[in-house]
Amino acid sequence: ADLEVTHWWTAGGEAAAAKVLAESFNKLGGDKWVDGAIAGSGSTATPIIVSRILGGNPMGATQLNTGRDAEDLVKAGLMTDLTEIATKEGWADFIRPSKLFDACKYEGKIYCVPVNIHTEQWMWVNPAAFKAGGVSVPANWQEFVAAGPKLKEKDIIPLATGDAWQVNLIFNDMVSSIGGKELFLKVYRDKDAVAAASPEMKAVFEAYAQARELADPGYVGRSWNEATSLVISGKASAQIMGDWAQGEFGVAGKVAGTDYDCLLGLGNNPVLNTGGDAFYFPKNENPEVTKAQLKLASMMVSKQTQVAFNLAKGSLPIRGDVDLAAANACMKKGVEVLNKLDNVVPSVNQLLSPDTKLEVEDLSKEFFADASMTVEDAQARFVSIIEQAQ
Amino acid sequence: MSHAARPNTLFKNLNAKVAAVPMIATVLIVFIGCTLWTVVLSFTSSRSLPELTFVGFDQYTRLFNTPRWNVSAINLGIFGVFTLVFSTVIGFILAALMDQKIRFEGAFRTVFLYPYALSFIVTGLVWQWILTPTFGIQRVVRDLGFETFTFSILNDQRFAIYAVVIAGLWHGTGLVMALMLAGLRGIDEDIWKASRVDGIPIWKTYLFIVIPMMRPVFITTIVLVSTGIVRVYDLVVALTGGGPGNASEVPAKYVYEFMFRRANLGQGLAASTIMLTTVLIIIIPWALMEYRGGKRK
Amino acid sequence: MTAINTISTEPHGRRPTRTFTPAKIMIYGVLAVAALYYVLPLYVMIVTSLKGMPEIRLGNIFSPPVEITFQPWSTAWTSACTGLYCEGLKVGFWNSVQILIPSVIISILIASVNGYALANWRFKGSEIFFSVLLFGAFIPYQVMLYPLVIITRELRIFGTLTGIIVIHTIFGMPILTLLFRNYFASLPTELFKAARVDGAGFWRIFFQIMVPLSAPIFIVAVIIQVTGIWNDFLLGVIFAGSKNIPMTVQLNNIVNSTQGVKEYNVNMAATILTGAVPLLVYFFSGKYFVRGIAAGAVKG
Amino acid sequence: MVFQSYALYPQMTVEKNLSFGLRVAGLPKAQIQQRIANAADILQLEPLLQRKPAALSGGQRQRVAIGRALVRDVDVFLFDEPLSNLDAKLRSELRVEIKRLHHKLANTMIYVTHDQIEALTLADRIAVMKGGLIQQLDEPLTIYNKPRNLFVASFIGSPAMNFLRGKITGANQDKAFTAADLTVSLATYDAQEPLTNERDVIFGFRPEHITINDKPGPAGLSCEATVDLDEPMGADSLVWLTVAGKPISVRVDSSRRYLPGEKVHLNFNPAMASLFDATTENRV
Amino acid sequence: MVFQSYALYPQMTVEKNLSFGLRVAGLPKAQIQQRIANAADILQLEPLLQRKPAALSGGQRQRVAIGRALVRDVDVFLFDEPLSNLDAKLRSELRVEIKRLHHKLANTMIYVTHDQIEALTLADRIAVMKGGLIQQLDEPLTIYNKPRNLFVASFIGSPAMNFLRGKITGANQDKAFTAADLTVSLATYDAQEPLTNERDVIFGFRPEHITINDKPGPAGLSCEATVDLDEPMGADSLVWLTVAGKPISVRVDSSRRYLPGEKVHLNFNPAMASLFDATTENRV
Ligand SMILES: Nc1ncnc2c1ncn2[C@@H]1O[C@H](COP(=O)(O)OP(=O)(O)OP(=O)(O)O)[C@@H](O)[C@H]1O
Ligand SMILES: Nc1ncnc2c1ncn2[C@@H]1O[C@H](COP(=O)(O)OP(=O)(O)OP(=O)(O)O)[C@@H](O)[C@H]1O
Ligand SMILES: [Mg+2]
Ligand SMILES: [Mg+2]
Repeated sequence: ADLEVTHWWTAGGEAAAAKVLAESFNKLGGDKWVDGAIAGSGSTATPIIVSRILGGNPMGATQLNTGRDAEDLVKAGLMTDLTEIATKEGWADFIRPSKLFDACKYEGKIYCVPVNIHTEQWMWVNPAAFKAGGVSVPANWQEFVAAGPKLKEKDIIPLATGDAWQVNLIFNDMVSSIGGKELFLKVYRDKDAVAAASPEMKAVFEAYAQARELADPGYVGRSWNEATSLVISGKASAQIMGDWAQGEFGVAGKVAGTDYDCLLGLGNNPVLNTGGDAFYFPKNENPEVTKAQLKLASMMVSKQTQVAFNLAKGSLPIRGDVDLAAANACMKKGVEVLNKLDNVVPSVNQLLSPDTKLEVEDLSKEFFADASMTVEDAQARFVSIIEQAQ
Repeated sequence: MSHAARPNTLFKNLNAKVAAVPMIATVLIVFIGCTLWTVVLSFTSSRSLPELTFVGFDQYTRLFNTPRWNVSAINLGIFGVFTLVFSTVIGFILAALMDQKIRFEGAFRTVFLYPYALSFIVTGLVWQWILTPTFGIQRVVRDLGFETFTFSILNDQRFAIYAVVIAGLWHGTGLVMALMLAGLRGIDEDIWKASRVDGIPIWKTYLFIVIPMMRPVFITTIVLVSTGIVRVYDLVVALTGGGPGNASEVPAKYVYEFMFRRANLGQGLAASTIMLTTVLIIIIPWALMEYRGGKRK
Repeated sequence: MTAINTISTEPHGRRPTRTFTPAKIMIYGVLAVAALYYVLPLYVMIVTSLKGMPEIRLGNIFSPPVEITFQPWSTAWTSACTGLYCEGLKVGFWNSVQILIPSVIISILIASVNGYALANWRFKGSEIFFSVLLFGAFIPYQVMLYPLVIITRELRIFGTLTGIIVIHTIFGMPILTLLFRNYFASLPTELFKAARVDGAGFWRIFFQIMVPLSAPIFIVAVIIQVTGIWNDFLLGVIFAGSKNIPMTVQLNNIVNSTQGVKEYNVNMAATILTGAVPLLVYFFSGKYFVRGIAAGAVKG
Repeated sequence: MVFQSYALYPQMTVEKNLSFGLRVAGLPKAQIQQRIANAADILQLEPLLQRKPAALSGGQRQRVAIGRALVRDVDVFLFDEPLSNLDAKLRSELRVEIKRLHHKLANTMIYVTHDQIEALTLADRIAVMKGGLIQQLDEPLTIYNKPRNLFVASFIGSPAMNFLRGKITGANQDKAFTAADLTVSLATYDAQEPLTNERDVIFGFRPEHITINDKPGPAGLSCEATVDLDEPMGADSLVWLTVAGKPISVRVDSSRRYLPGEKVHLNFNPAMASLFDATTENRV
Repeated sequence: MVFQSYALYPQMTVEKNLSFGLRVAGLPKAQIQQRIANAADILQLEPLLQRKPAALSGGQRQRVAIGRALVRDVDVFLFDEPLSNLDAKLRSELRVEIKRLHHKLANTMIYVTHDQIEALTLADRIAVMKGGLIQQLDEPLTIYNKPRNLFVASFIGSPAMNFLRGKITGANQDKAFTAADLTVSLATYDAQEPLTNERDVIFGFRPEHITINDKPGPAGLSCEATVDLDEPMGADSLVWLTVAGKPISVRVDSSRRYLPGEKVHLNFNPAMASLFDATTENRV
């Protein structure tokens, strides 16, 4: 049967990764991957995907952020139950970290397939740009801030970023990297208002305020891969972005460690979250489609697919048992942290409801855009968001 | 009209009633039904899916305590006032100029009207290109040698909403011009002659005689423009995406986002209800005016 | 009949003269400046779409192309990528046509019958329905979206061609009905009465007497619907279903799926191509639009 | 039924306009043809059959509208102010045509009009209506000469009837109408009820029922008056004078002009006058 | 200048309408007041000053329009069909008022109208225009009685002048007009040029210049005719007859009714008739 798959992977590296999935699926024979890419980002695509599922015209499979995005849909019984195949193939045994897999569970049943691990706490830097600015490549956030003015003098954008979720990503990264793992968990997992009001959190906001100074005004309306290409071309020196940025570096033929480098946890606290992309399979009336869905699900977690896909996407595989010989320097750094598990935290998507998550995003992007907003004001609002979070 | 039906027979005007079934269904199911549904569920804690857990005015309390909503509402006000004032004024001036027996009237009319044919998405994209500082007007002027020239309203959260106004005016003023032109052409030419004979300067004639006479046209225009203002969405999405920060957010976007993306239907519907109420507040005075107007005719 | 179209679209009085007085020069000056503001974006779109990428990076957006290339146009039409497919806009174009034609015809048909019933065959409650319908003209789409998803789901037309046609018909109904009602009401009532005396019924009067007299308002309705439906993004993306993705959605996909660098020229070409249909409609029938607006909107 | 605004279907030719009702009724083609030919013949529409209404003059349009009623072969015609939208010249022409048609068809026609000339010239009987009530239903000349009440009197006739408000005075057979310094004997007036003394009445007389003389006429039927204005209307003139402090108009032959301020004498003809009760406004 | 469509400013009260031009001209308040009071007095507008035009009747509106011209204290008034949009009754009333106003102000008024009754009653001199050319400029009665050409003759007068096409026949002093079996002596006709024999002419005579008798009149001035129709118009009737195969109308007193088909005799009065050359259409 034709299996329509919706996702928002339209940037270069992402599209290449999607192609891997499509081709592998088509190769299995019998069924066909019908690509339903929706350009923009999750914010454009999610409403369309959700409304289609609600509207009773579900696609065969769809990308959704693991976490609570899909929870209500699962609750309403709109998603295919994958428990059977998951048990049969023993997914629980090889998917790591297990928290990632937990996100797919609802009342003990499995409803989604995680396809990769995305880690977000990265600062991508272009050494050549720092050299051109007459400063050494920074080792951590503080050094980077110090280098800012010199870079600006040379007309190099210190920090390339884009609107909305991209600046929010910077903020959340800072909570774990500047504030540390403890703070991150207290605030986001425990919804601890006291922690949110703490001096540590204030430091996070202060760092975030510094980031605001280091970005160029052109960030408005810029997409993340445009920002990445600014770093690639040396027009900007750094970008704080998830590991998917590596896909772009890869497409541009750049080599990690030489052409570009990465600061895990902004060089401060090497904490990684384990978010990622996951696929859901909305319930379908056609049994052929259901069969195809299960086939796709099983294929997605297979070793072969995992390697090829994650290399293209720049993310980490969900299996601990795959060979990562082909992985680059930065990926290896990530795998190291992941293997230790100490410094792994759940992703914000898993901890916060979409509502709270986007409240935080609203605050962080407003703060980023409005230089006159003080750290105190922002923190006060942050506290009230955390207080009301559910 | 004297052929109003006797009300008591169901089968009188049967054909008319049958023909009006689609309209009646639309009205009852879509407009009334959906509105009621919206209002009722705005008092619940519905998340992704509608559920009937009533929480009183909680959603409204939260709504009015959300900075983003307040910014959206203020933005809608700013956008609304500026769009209304400028599109009416500019539209009228253009129409008045076009009415001066000029040559190339058709060409000018086409030029002023064509943006209306383009979608807000296209409008937003084009103006984004033009207003982007790294690329558009600012860069062009700087390249001309004015190194310090700054025109970056798109990236300044104080002015981003005015970028939306500029693009919106570009899109919609042509229609206003067309309406005004039609209105001007409907004015008895003798009025012009009379005011000439009275020795009244042209601008005074416009101000004190023609504009008051065009009241119905102005009302139509204002109503039309207002409907567009309340539902402004695509333009913001394409032009600023609501940014920088939340600086150019608008209510329609708030509603849409809460319904489908934040999985907080209750909150989205509370915002919808407020929007619907606003619309009613706009319409009712107009409807009353029209009613009286109808009697006067 | 003289009662129809009493508002002329011609200016009053004598034809324009060739003499240029200072006042005339000022009028033309102001109009020219205004026109500049209006054409500028179109100009930017066109010149950019004709430039190659290197030239775009070097020059400014207002400079004319040094070397004209039509590559971006053909790319946009046939091979621009969205996701895995690189088929350009043409698929979306045909989808849009497929949505457009039945939607325009059905929505206008229904709205004109509504307008006719409301203007000439008022029945008990018809005015109330009309008032509510008008209120519907003001309701932001976003507000109705969720319930409409549910309604179309229950009708089992969600995500189908039928679904999107129904949705366009519903959203087009208020304003079109208003236009038609006002127009039919402005026709002399005696005409209707005469046809009644001649023994004609509801449909015969409509098709044989009213419709042939209503060319101006039908033209306006077609213009409004063609541009409105063609330009629609939100409804198309949600209700049309993946097989019927309209052109605007594809445009958005192309513009927003950047592969490496943003191909501004392709984006602009795609934008112009997408806007071409409504633009052509306006260029060729703008005059009727103004005239029809006068007949349907201003008078009412 | 024929409408004031013709109500022709603008998109159809004259022929189509005429045949529409018949086609709706499903008459056989041949019969339709024959009826149209007949109507076209009566109304001289043959040369116009293929034209559209827009290409017709007002009078031709109204003829087509009449034709549309004609082909339907009805017993009663209803004309609703059919000539109001025509200019004076056409109006008088078409009026004659309608009268001819009436004579030829000899069927009932109900003709609504605001124009009293039309009413007077066309009607066998006129019903004057006011506020939905018939004021008088009579033959035209009766309505003109013996209006039953003040409304009918003032409505019919152009230039309008003159009215003077006054009292009835005088002995038994010698009743007279008195207003200020004017006294007119009512000896020849054909009263419908006894003329009681001191009764408040309105004395009405049409402009053509007074003559102007240079010398005083018989006592009790004549008075002096001052010329106010002289309106020559071609065949005759309307002279406005002041009598008993009120302006009245008199229709005279236009061969003699009167100057404002000139003193003249008026002769009344009470036999042609009307007398109305001042309170009920009915004829006495 | 006073316009056919009144051209009042609809959103202003009558007072504002009157004063707007003066205020723009910057006249002192007191003077504006005084002029308005004056105009309002002349036109009896006082009770209406605070109303808006929409709340006025047609005649009142036109009075305000006249008032607007009046307050400007001009030497020449230009009226452009001021009464065309009014109904017959109002028209005749306002006509008289304008005439009074003219007498009172005694300044020049140029009055454009399509209505010949207005022209005849109001004018000191009438210019009849056609296609932008003046056809005749004369006093009203001259225009009426001695129209200079066929256009003027047919344009002025209602019911219209009758025309018969024929030839001039007869000996020197005994010229006559002949058409079919009709011969009318032209002995008393005041010709402006020699009447040559066999010349094609059009003989025009007004309906009121013919009398109907039951017996034949003097030879050469009388003929037999058949009654076609009788249109009673109140004071008088218009009788349509057929003479020399052509329909003509005759105005008679309405006291006698004529039946269609009745044979009567007509008496002509050539002194009041007009004769036009059939080709140049000018009066001979
Ligand atoms: N019996 C009635 N009951 C209620 N309304 C009525 C009645 N008769 C007439 N009307 C109303 O009065 C108004 C005028 O009616 P109509 O047009 O019949 O008047 P008319 O005498 O023909 O006027 P005109 O002389 O201008 O033609 C209309 O609006 C009509 O609806
Ligand atoms: N001298 C002229 N040159 C060119 N066009 C003219 C001239 N005079 C008049 N016209 C045109 O002729 C048309 C009719 O003119 P106008 O309104 O003055 O006619 P009118 O005699 O007043 O008609 P009506 O009797 O209907 O009032 C107008 O469109 C006007 O522009
Ligand atoms: Mg009527
Ligand atoms: Mg004129």
